[in-house]
Amino acid sequence: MSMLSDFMFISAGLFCIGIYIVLSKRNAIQILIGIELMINAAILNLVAFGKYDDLANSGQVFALFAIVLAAAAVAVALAIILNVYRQYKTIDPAKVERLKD
Amino acid sequence: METVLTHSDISVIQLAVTAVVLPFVAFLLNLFIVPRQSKLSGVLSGLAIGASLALSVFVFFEVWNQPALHVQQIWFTVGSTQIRLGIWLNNLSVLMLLLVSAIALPVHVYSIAYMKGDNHYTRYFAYLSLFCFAMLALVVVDNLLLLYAFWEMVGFASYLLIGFWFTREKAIQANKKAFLMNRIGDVALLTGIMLVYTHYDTFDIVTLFGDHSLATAAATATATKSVTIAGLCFLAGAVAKSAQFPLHTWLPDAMEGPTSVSALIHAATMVAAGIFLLGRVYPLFNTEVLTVIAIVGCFTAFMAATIALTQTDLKRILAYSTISQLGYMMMAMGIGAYSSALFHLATHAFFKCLLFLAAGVIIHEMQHLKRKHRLHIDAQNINNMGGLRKIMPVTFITCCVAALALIGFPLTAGCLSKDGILIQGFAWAEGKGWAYSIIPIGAVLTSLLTAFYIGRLMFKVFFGESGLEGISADSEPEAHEENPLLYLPMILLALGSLFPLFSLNPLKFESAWIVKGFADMVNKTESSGELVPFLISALSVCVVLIAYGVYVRQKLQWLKFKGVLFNMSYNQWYIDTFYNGIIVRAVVGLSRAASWFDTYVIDGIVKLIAGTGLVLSRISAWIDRYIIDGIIHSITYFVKQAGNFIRGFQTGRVQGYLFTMLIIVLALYILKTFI
Amino acid sequence: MNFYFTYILVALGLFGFAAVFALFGIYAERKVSAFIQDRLGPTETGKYGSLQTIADIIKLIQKELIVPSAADKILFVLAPFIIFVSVYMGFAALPWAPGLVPAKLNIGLFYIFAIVSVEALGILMAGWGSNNKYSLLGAMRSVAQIISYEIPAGFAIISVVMITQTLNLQDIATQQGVLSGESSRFLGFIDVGQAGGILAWNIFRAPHLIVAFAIYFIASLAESNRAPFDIPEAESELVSGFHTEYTGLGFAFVFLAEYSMMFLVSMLGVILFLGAWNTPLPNIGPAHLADYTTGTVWGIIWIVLKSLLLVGVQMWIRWTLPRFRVDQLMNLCWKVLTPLALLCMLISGVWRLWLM
Amino acid sequence: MAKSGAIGLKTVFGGLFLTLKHLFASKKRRVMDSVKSDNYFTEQNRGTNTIQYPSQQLPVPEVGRYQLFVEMDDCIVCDLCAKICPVDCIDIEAIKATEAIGQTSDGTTKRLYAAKFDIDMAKCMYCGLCTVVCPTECITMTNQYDKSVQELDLLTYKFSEMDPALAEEKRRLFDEQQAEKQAAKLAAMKKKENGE
Amino acid sequence: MNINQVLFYVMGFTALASALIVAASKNLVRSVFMFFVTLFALAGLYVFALADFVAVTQIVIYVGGVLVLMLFAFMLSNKETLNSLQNKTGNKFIAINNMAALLAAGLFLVILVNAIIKARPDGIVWIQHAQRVNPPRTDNLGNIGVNLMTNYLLPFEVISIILMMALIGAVHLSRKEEHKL
Repeated sequence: MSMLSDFMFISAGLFCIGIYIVLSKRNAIQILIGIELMINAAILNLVAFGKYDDLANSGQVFALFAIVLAAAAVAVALAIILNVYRQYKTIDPAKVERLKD
Repeated sequence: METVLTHSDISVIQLAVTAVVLPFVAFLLNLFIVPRQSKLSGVLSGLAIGASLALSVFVFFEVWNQPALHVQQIWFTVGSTQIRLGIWLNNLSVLMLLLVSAIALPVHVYSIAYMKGDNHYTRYFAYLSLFCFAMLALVVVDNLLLLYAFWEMVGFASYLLIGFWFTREKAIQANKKAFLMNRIGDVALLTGIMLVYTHYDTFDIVTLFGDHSLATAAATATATKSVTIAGLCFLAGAVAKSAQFPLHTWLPDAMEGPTSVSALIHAATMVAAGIFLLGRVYPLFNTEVLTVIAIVGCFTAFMAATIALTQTDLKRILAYSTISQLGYMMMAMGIGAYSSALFHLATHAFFKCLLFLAAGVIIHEMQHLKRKHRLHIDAQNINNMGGLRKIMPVTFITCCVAALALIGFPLTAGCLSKDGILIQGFAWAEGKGWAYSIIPIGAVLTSLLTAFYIGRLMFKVFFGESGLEGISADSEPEAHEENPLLYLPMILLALGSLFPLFSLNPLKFESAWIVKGFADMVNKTESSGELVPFLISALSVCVVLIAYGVYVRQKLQWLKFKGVLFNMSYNQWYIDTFYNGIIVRAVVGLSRAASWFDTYVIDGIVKLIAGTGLVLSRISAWIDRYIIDGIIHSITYFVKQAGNFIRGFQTGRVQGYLFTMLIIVLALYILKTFI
Repeated sequence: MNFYFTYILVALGLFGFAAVFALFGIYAERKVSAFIQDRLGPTETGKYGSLQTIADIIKLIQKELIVPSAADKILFVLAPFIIFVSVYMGFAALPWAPGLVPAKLNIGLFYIFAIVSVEALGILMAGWGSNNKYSLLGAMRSVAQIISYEIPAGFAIISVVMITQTLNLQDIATQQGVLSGESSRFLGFIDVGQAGGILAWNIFRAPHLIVAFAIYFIASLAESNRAPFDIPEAESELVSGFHTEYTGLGFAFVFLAEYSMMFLVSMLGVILFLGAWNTPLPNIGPAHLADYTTGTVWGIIWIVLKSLLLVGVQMWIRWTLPRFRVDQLMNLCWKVLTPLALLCMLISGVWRLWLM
Repeated sequence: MAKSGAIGLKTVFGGLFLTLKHLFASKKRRVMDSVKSDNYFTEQNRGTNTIQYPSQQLPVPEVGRYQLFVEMDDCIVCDLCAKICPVDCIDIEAIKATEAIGQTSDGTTKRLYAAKFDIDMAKCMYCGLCTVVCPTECITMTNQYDKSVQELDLLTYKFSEMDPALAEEKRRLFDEQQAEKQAAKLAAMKKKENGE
Repeated sequence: MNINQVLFYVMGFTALASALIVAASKNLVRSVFMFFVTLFALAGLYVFALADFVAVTQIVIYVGGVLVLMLFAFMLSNKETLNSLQNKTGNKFIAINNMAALLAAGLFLVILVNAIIKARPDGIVWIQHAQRVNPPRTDNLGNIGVNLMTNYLLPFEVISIILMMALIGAVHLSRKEEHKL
């Protein structure tokens, strides 16, 4: 029995949880976690399909790329969050309204 | 000139090279490794020069009166021209090698004591070693270019050493002056080298001036104009380095350096480099040039001697004496007394070096007195001295030997060399017309003047009463001349100033081995040869006695210390004044004119262009501000209004956007699936 | 299902080893420190005080587990176990002798490197969970330090991997001795594939690996928070860093983790650089010293001996060098070790391409 | 940078070898030598320095100034030591005797009983003033320094051998004698008054 | 149902459950640590997809890097949440103001599941082919390396540049200097 569809169900669940976190949370770091969950769901799919690509390993290779990109994105996002916090003393994206001092 | 060299010859050359390089090693060590003010540096340099001396002695005995040794290798190639460099050891080279190291060693030893406690002890010895290296290298290289390089290096080391106490304004001025004066000569020398190169197509000294050389043939046969000019250029180089008229004024000022430096460089070795140069390129000179050399030498000798008569600064007197003696050598070169010139060079090195070292000790003593009694006097002024023979017997005796040698008193080395020059001078002038005999007569006069000024020096310093009021020197109870490192070199040099080192026969200069070592350019003479020395010696003694009468006995008051002649002598023939007044002022005036031109003419043009540019830019600014900006502002106004209108649609909430997007995706999917 | 039983036995064995090592490690550390400071150390409990640690452990087990009232209880309680487990799991991939490795992993080296980095998370949990500013500061410092020093350590490891061409620790170990069957060259020139011995060790296979080893060793000191990199638990500033609030078993686990970490990094260093379980004795002509001293038992003996030697050096350094300041620590990492390690990596590439 | 690195390496290895030297020097144990010994200080630079106290002890000079001791036979209960004591650690209660009760070893006559002579060594600061003022030199400092006790009270040393009953007896005797004297005095006064 | 499958479902369940706790938890630090569990479980799932290298990379980068970074950022910035940690309110997973989000996410899940069921991924031709021709291998590490340096060289290089840009950007942004927004 193949577990490919099981992988995909898990991935779908994670993705929707990620969407829920992104939509509902009022905290930039939690939103970031939601995004990361979504990215991970995608990576899971990549890896699951990549199992059957033995020659080019495209699934795994792009999973690696995605992980690296996610890490880079997190670094930049956290830097932005820190900066925003320094300016506005809050990390609730809804409260960051003023564009200029 | 490729000669087959035996194995021992190669080792001799290697030893010679080692002798040259050793001081350089000492220089590098002192410069980079030895800590400041380390006692080690003096010992290091002394050991290096000592080793050089030992090697030089060996090399000397291997080469002297043997066929010259010569090795070469290719230095670089330009086009098809190969420049070779190498070592040429002939009689002249090894004599200079020996002389330089032999003089340098006592000076090093003396310096170890003399410079003790100086803040820049290591630097001093580094410079000294650098000088020794350059000087030794200068005498052995076989290539004019390299010779020029070391010539410059010698000058540079001299510059460093004159300005050694660089905190003294006068020392800075003096070393600048020396450097600039030397530069004039160096430029001339370089020109000479270039002329020689264009004429003979080689820099190789051996090819040019060795046996069967190009220049020998050229000078005798076809004396072209360029060769004459090249000879004059070489002469000018030698004149600058050996402080001959008219480029002599740097040497008295150079006395601002440490006295040991004066002894080594400005009395014995570096100034002799000019004479050496003449000796090296001797075959180049034709009769005209030789005559010029003789005239310059004779005049310098006479002029310097007259100046020395009235100076009061101890070191300055000696400096002028040096100039005078160098003039002697120059003159000897000019009259063809090649061997005698070199002989005098050697003997003079010993006794003049000794005189300077003695002066150093005396000045030391005077400074000691000055400090002890808190006086504000010039420690170098001979008027302040007197009676020092009792407290400084060793200095006195050695000084006497040196002074007698300088006068040319029989039984001293100076007697031999000086008489040689005089005798050959008379021989040379014989049968050439009365005008030529001015030169030997001038030489004799100079010799008498020499006797007078050195007598004055000796009497003022060592005899009579102290020039300082209320202080009798002999009441000083403490021990003087305490440091053997100070007077040991002096004793050695004093022994070197006596005749046995040079000749076993104290009366006949031809028997001196240096004279025998060089083939003379003048025919041997016998006429009046025996008479002249005795005559001059006798006259000299008379002159010394007069000096004794004047300065010790205080008789003969009719000798005026005023008047035109005195002033002329005292102010050094107004040569410095002349230089400052005419040449310096002319240069300053020229630069003022150039400055005026720059300020008013060139700047004016520039400002005019700038003003035009300014006006143009004002116009374009107006266009920019009102026409172009106007267009842009009107565009932005419209954009702004449009933006204000659209702004209402954008909340800036990412979550809102995402939510909207999700709703749309859902709606689309539902529409697509179910409808 | 028998092999599951084997798994559990192996796991228990490793835990037992870690515990016993910590026991004697602590004793040895106390003795070493005492001797270095001209003292005697523990003398009373047991002969030469050898039972002192056991007494301490019994005392720790008896102690009450105090959880501060303001602490985040779950994190606080979990943290020591996560710290220990992350280190402990690292032991799974380490080879002990030819053919003797708990888990044959293709990417064993990478696995250890990854799993050990989980320790940082445990430390953060402990620091945050304690709700104590010293703990939090210590945890932040510690994690910053561990993450920073993972970079030079990683590069140093990669420069070895580039030479050995495998991430499998057992393969890396085999390559450095007589069992490799292929030629291995001392400093890239002399073939010592048959002779084996000390010259076939990675550290001598390429000269720059000596530098890499030094970098790895320094970074491993920092990763296990040992002096001179012990600013996370600087007693004079932070009481004792992230484990300030721990008592009893929690504290015991933190300590266990620290000593296990010491052994882990030392053993990893030995495997990567110092010939793993290979004997230092070479085959010299007819005397097949290397062949005589290779085998399962010999392997265990060698690797434990070498690792203990490195642990000894760690202790020696701890009791010699003073603690770094934070800026010096980061300077050393980013301005010295990282460029050097990068250089090593570069040389490794060149070495691999041109010299091997 | 390179220079500081070189210095760093040099000092690191210097330190490491220093500690290594000490590590391997640890076999040598410190010799239990008195302070008076010439190599007392050099001994401390060699090997381990720990003194395992109960089983090893440093020799203490005989004139050590540690524990206070009172030779009660020589004490005349003059109370000078208690008065001079800066920390009041000596507590003396004297009872006057009805007659001279004996002599000290230097011949002073004793006229007081010490009902209580307690020294609280927990308070004592070892200044030694009591030994200076004692007229009979009965209170001295000894070189006993190990005074570990289980309870604080045990640090109070009681030197008086007089049991409370005997003290009470002596007090009573003295009171009686005083009363007798008083009575005699009263009688004498009365007699005088009467006589006048 | 062999032990591998059991483990797989345990992992999958752990991942989903921990992700739900991450979503539900009010305590941010705990939710971050719970996220760590999710990531670990995901790494386990990767192993089941025969991608152990990706699994280990996941641990190194996410656990060792990203999570720690998040915690750092959180501890450096979030004073409000720090305060809310002290006075914990009830765990309101289903709150009125989150209903819309919950609804949207739920609907999306339904759609996704629907789509997956419809797509029948196990029946895709190339996957069945691959299963028949060359069954999946476990030791594909070397293959990945070779592929990275040949087939995917361009994306590999590009990603390294992007990574560097991101790092420089992050460093620039988080510098202490004052700079105008």
